[in-house]
Amino acid sequence: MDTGQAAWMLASSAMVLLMTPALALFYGGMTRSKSVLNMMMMSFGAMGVVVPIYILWGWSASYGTDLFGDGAAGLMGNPFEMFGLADVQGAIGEDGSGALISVAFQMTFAILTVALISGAIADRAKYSTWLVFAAIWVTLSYFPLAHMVWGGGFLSGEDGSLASLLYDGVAPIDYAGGTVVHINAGVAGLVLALVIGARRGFGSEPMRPHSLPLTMLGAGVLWFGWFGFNVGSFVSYDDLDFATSWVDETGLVWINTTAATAAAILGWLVVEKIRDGKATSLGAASGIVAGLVAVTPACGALSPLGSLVLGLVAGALCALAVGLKYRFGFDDSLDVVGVHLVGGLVGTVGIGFLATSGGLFYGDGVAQLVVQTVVALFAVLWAGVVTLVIALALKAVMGWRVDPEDEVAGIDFAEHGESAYDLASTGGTTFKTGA
Amino acid sequence: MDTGQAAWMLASSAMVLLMTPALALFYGGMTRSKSVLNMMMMSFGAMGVVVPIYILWGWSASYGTDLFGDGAAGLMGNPFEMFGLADVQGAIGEDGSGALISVAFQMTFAILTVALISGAIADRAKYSTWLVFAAIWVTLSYFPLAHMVWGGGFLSGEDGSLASLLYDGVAPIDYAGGTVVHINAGVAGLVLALVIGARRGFGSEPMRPHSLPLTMLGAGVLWFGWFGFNVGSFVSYDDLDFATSWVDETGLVWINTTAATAAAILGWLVVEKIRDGKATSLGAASGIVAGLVAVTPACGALSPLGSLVLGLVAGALCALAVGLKYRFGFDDSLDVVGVHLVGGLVGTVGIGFLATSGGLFYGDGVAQLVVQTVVALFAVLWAGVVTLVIALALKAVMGWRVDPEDEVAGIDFAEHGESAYDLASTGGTTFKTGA
Amino acid sequence: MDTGQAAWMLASSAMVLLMTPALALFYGGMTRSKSVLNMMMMSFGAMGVVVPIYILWGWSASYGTDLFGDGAAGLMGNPFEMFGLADVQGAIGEDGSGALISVAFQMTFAILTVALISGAIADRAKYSTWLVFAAIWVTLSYFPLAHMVWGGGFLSGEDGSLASLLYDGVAPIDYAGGTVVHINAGVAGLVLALVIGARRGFGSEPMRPHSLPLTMLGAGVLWFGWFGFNVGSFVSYDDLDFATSWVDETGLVWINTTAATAAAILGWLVVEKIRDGKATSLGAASGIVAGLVAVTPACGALSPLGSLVLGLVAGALCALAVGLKYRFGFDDSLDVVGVHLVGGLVGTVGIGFLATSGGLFYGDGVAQLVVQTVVALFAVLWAGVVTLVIALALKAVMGWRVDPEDEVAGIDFAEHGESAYDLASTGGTTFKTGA
Amino acid sequence: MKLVTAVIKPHKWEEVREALAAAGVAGMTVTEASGYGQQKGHTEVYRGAEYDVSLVPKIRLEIVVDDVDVETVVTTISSAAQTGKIGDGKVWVVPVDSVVRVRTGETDEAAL
Amino acid sequence: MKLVTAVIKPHKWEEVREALAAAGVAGMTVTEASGYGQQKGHTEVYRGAEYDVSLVPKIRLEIVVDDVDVETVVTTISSAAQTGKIGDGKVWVVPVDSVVRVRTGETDEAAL
Amino acid sequence: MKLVTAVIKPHKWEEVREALAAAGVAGMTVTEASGYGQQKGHTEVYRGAEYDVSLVPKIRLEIVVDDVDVETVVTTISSAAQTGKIGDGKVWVVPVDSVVRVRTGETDEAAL
Ligand SMILES: Nc1ncnc2c1ncn2[C@@H]1O[C@H](COP(=O)(O)OP(=O)(O)O)[C@@H](O)[C@H]1O
Ligand SMILES: Nc1ncnc2c1ncn2[C@@H]1O[C@H](COP(=O)(O)OP(=O)(O)O)[C@@H](O)[C@H]1O
Ligand SMILES: Nc1ncnc2c1ncn2[C@@H]1O[C@H](COP(=O)(O)OP(=O)(O)O)[C@@H](O)[C@H]1O
Repeated sequence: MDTGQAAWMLASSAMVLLMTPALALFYGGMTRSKSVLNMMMMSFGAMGVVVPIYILWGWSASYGTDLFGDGAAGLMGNPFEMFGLADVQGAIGEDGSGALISVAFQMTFAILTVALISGAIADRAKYSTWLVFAAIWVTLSYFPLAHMVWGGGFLSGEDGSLASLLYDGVAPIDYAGGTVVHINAGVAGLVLALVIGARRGFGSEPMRPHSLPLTMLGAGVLWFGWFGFNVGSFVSYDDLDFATSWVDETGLVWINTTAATAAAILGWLVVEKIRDGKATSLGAASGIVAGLVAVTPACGALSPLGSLVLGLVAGALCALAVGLKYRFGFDDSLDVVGVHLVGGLVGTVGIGFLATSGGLFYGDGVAQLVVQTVVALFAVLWAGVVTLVIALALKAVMGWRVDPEDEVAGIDFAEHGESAYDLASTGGTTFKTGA
Repeated sequence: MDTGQAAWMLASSAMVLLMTPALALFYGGMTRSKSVLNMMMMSFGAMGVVVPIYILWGWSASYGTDLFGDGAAGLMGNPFEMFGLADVQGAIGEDGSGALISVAFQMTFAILTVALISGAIADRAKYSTWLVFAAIWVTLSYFPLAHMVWGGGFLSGEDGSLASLLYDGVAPIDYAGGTVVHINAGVAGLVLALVIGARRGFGSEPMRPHSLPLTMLGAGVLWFGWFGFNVGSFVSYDDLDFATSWVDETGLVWINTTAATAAAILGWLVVEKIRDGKATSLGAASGIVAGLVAVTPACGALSPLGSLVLGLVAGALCALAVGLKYRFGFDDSLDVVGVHLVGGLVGTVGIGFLATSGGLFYGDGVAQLVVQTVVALFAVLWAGVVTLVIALALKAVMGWRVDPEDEVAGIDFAEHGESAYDLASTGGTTFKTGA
Repeated sequence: MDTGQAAWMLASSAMVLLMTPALALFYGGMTRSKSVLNMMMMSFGAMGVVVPIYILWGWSASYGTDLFGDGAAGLMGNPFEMFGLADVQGAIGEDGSGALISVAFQMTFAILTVALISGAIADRAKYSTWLVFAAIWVTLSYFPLAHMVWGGGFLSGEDGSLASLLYDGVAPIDYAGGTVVHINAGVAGLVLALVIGARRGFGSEPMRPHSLPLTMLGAGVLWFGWFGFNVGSFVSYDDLDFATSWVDETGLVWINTTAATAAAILGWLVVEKIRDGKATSLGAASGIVAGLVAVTPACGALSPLGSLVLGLVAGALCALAVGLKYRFGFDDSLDVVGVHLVGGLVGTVGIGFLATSGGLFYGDGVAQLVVQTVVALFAVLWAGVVTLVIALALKAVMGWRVDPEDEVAGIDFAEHGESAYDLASTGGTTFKTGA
Repeated sequence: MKLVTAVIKPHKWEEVREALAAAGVAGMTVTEASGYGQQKGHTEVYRGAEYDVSLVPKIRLEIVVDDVDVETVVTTISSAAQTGKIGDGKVWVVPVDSVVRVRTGETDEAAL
Repeated sequence: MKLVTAVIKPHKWEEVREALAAAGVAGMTVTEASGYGQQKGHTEVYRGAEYDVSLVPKIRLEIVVDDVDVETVVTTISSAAQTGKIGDGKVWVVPVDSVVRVRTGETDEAAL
Repeated sequence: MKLVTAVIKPHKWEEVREALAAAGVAGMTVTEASGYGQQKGHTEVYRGAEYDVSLVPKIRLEIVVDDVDVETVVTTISSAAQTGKIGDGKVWVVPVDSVVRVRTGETDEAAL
């Protein structure tokens, strides 16, 4: 890694770290004003919990030698190999390789993925249970998938991997985390929503966003941070027919990221205009995220025109998908499923159609499409089973729900002892005592 | 482009992209709470519309071969030459040239410029008309000016350009967009305000900002993003007597950007203190933008001390200029004219006085000053005529104004079906149906 | 400085500049809604005042030749040597050295440090007095300390410095400003709070934060900006046993910054959970800042595990320290003492225990610990005496307090003629006249 | 005519509105209010400083009704708003001299 | 004395205030309110889920007046607040036993 | 029974609450309000445009009391809320026909 690449990775890492507070704003604006702090705290708590874990065993479990077997194409890295980042440089390369910068970068992905899930369980989950869940889930669902996809494991293109069993030489493509991040978080959100149950009044009481400017701010900052996420995830593919150097590939990834996102805004707004008669600001903010999600795995494999198409489709499909929860009656409160699972699937599978090298639409047959689909399904399965086990165990041991009365009065007070706003001339509040 | 320069350009592009959401906050805070979403949506909509256009024909129309004539010093590039970014690398340089990064960077400027205009027409414009306007205006006013100034066209220093007709060898200076971005948007704002007409109650009803913290947040983030805007716009001038390398010039541009902005805060606040008796937070936020606007064209040509002077003057003049709309009765609602047109003129013309190489105050005569002034006037003219034609055509075809009752009740509901805030314990809202 | 390092420094400078608006949000959210604008304006005003000063004499006073004596290990640089940044490159190195980028970077530190102080005097200080204070204090307390610590002065490791008098060859470590920034600002805050006196109703009337989402937003952006602050402060130590190149050291500093911050969130929340029964969002936001403060001086000298320990301790101690103001009755309104002074001391002294090279816990004896402690105490002393003199002089000459009635009605209107929010359907406001 | 003022728990507003609509009440004026009474508020903690929040959020309804409807309206509200827990609120009735409908100038019964 | 309570459209507040000032009314208390009546609210859509917003923003004025001024005040308000469209609001009058001006302790007429 | 309505300065709310509690008043309903009267608002300036803010923030209390307590309650409020400066507010009393406690259905004196 030269200093220029290192400079961009340092910036990228900071930008991805910023995405978690941005997500807190994006989600927080969508909740009612009595539960915005809890919503934001689920993200901030994820930062507190995941970072120490990542340093202790997360990097090792993701990028260490395969835990079982002969060290190839497995399910998880050895969490003790580089425990506490012991000798990271020695383990993966010589001095100056930027190994520590890679740790920094990857750490921020783990935090964000956990935080994404919280949108599915707004307003009702015990904070302590959430924190414990975060710690266990990142260990058992995130690190393994990161290992499988990026660490040379079962979902990579290595010998012995799933893809290699299907087609020889067709590696799955997941540039920045369609499977590891979005499908993973989306499935976890769905499972948690089912295990924990709906908010009191779901589908009957109004639960409209308490501050859309907060949500739009969050969406804007997420877009900014996502350049770190995608463009920082440079991976050297051999067959890119468009970009042939770091400078070119990063430029292409940047443009693709923006193209898909802008198109997804349009896609979402068009669906709204047709279905509801009005194009909303929440729709625009949601379209941004949907587009970014879909282009995450695909941003290095598409042309800008392909990215426009992918984004348009993702925006439209996600706009339709957020209605599913009412049809099927699961309270995925802030649409983790509708946006991240659906968007992640659109992107991961869409590569099979749109990849300039390997895509069906480019005349390269169905091999890539099949590989992408199978990998996506495997990720769904993995995340589903692991999350279900953790969620049920925690339900039995700690319980997931706050007291129903507290839920009605507002979880912010019940769990955090605070109210988000005091804009009035009096809050009828009395000072009692200093710390 | 080496990896270090590429790293900075990638970061810069992301920072400039962030400026559009930041502008949405800056503007949104200044509107009344019943129209903040529409205000923000004009920016977010610009992102959705301009990006696909830029990819399809925007880059080509800006930096392609001159559309008419022998390909030199013309008015617009050929929009079909690199349609869809076809073969961008081949067309403008070899692999590794960073051509795609330049596209990324320039694309963000086009978005922002369009979004800037929206401040002039707050609270009253049909959203559909705005989106169509954005698409046409960026094509007919922005791309041509970008081509003229930066694409070797009529306002560059090339043979056959306006400047070359006046003085041989005196190239106009517009480092990061005083003409292309600010004068262009400022004039467009003025024309739209005149064509569309004033808000109901303009000049009689109170229309004070609904959230100044939002505006200050926007101003702060705009400042941050502007480092990408200015410092990312490295252009190699031959005669810079201060900075002699990339590392030095970027450092100088960074310092100048900050110097002018800080001085403009002071300039604006001093005018307020004298005229109104109080220095306001809206004044500080506005001073930031005024300073950034003025230094945009000048940031590579001045010394830090010259930048302090420019900023001070720009802050003070813009603070005085925002009152013009009441005197002349045009409802430039959020002062696009007072800040961007006036600031852009101060910066563009100010170079003629303050440029360390070429400036009148540095004993280099009036040549630069004349060139700068003429170029600025040409930009005013171009933007004025083009915008007027588009605005009148759209008035005839689609109409510009929402229903007067909707304007009073709030455009957020009328155009987007949403309200920005729900801070109350009840909103008297009933859940009707899921999607 | 190569282009890669320059790219990162440019980004870092922009990120640190963003920290001041972020601080304005962080602080602004904690005040009551009637004084949020004044709180934010103290930060924005610091930007307006400090930048011109820094350009004029700040850089020179920090990094110029020692003002007195033979030019070694002194108390302040010569403010006239590079007045107006005259010939900065010539004075400190050849072209391409990035000298101007260093100026840019250092300038942002001076702004932030001044802004930090304002938290101690929320809701009650005359704005004009604050601006004058900012100008004098940065000159007499900040530039000298910057010179002493980073400019080869009395608190550096140079011959004749304090440390060299104690132990030969043991240089004090302050990577990014534990003494210069945080102890300095923390002590100044304490002194100002004492000189100015408590807010009316302190300790009896409720003064709860008016918008915690604003505070959390501020904390998130501060974290982001702090990567510029810490990771941009690369200093070449000879004996780092962990990082051996720019790429490695920056990676390490990045990780350490994040590790300490995450751990401090946990530390703060655990104290709250035990003491108050609930883990709050204000606690999480405060923990972030506490962790960042503590790791500021230490981020280049610790291992990631050491950083986790430091952060945990800092979070917990600061959570306890914010109660001191009620015990001792000084109104350090937003806990500049509890967070910046205490956090700065924890970090500066903690290095003596935790430095992988020199730390007591690593078997390297007490030399580093003694040096760190003595240097910290000297900084406390310097800041205390200088601030006291300035504060008392301004009290006599200009006065510090606004009218008591204005304080009750809200300083925003009294000093700035504005109100922060207008969310109501009517504000009972009448338009009087345009500018 | 009488003015019925009711102070109820916010999450009961929807039910009360429906019950009133069923009872034929077509108009009312609603304000957000805070209640102070037997129902206790809660304690909040900010950086260790404790605050007693003594006021509890309530919704306040005002309905001008014909004398004959007073009984029905009061009963409808009380039953719809009842949870049986402390803090359910109060309903009080005040005499009204006259009412005007601004749009038409109609007065008294015709104005309702 | 009487208490005149008026519920009007928010954008009419300025006109009503001026008309009242012209009619010699020097004081009043204003609250934000929401109205429910013939004037319908609107529908909002968030991610496809529809909400009926049944309440409409209103301004609520309270003016304690001398018996002799009641007629004037009511008429002044109704005409100033009238747009002729549904939802213009109501004005009602309630008897008042006594008034105190807190600052001076003056009562009744002197307190107005 | 009577309904005592008081409009006071916001920063006096705490003192009034304590005085009322001392006087045995256990319940009340509070709304935020804005006052218009002799106390003048202020002028705000946004980008040079001046606005007169004519309304001043107030707190509005409603207390239903037994006839015998009216005097005490009114006096308690007026003295606790008094600063002697213009804008201290008003207290007015209105007759009440009946009160219901929603939780129990108790009426009149028992409902207070
Ligand atoms: N004397 C009163 N006058 C006016 N409102 C009252 C009075 N007492 C109580 N209230 C209102 O009724 C609400 C409920 O009263 P509270 O004493 O808490 O419970 P409950 O009515 O169930 O006994 C209070 O929050 C307040 O808004
Ligand atoms: N019975 C009532 N009691 C109190 N306020 C009422 C009543 N009916 C209507 N209002 C108020 O008057 C407003 C206007 O009433 P509405 O029926 O919408 O139109 P209009 O008065 O023009 O017929 C309502 O929004 C509500 O605030
Ligand atoms: N006629 C009135 N009816 C209702 N409320 C009034 C009336 N006059 C004044 N008020 C209320 O009393 C408050 C104080 O009145 P103001 O005239 O400013 O001072 P003071 O009562 O000290 O003479 C006003 O802000 C308003 O809320």
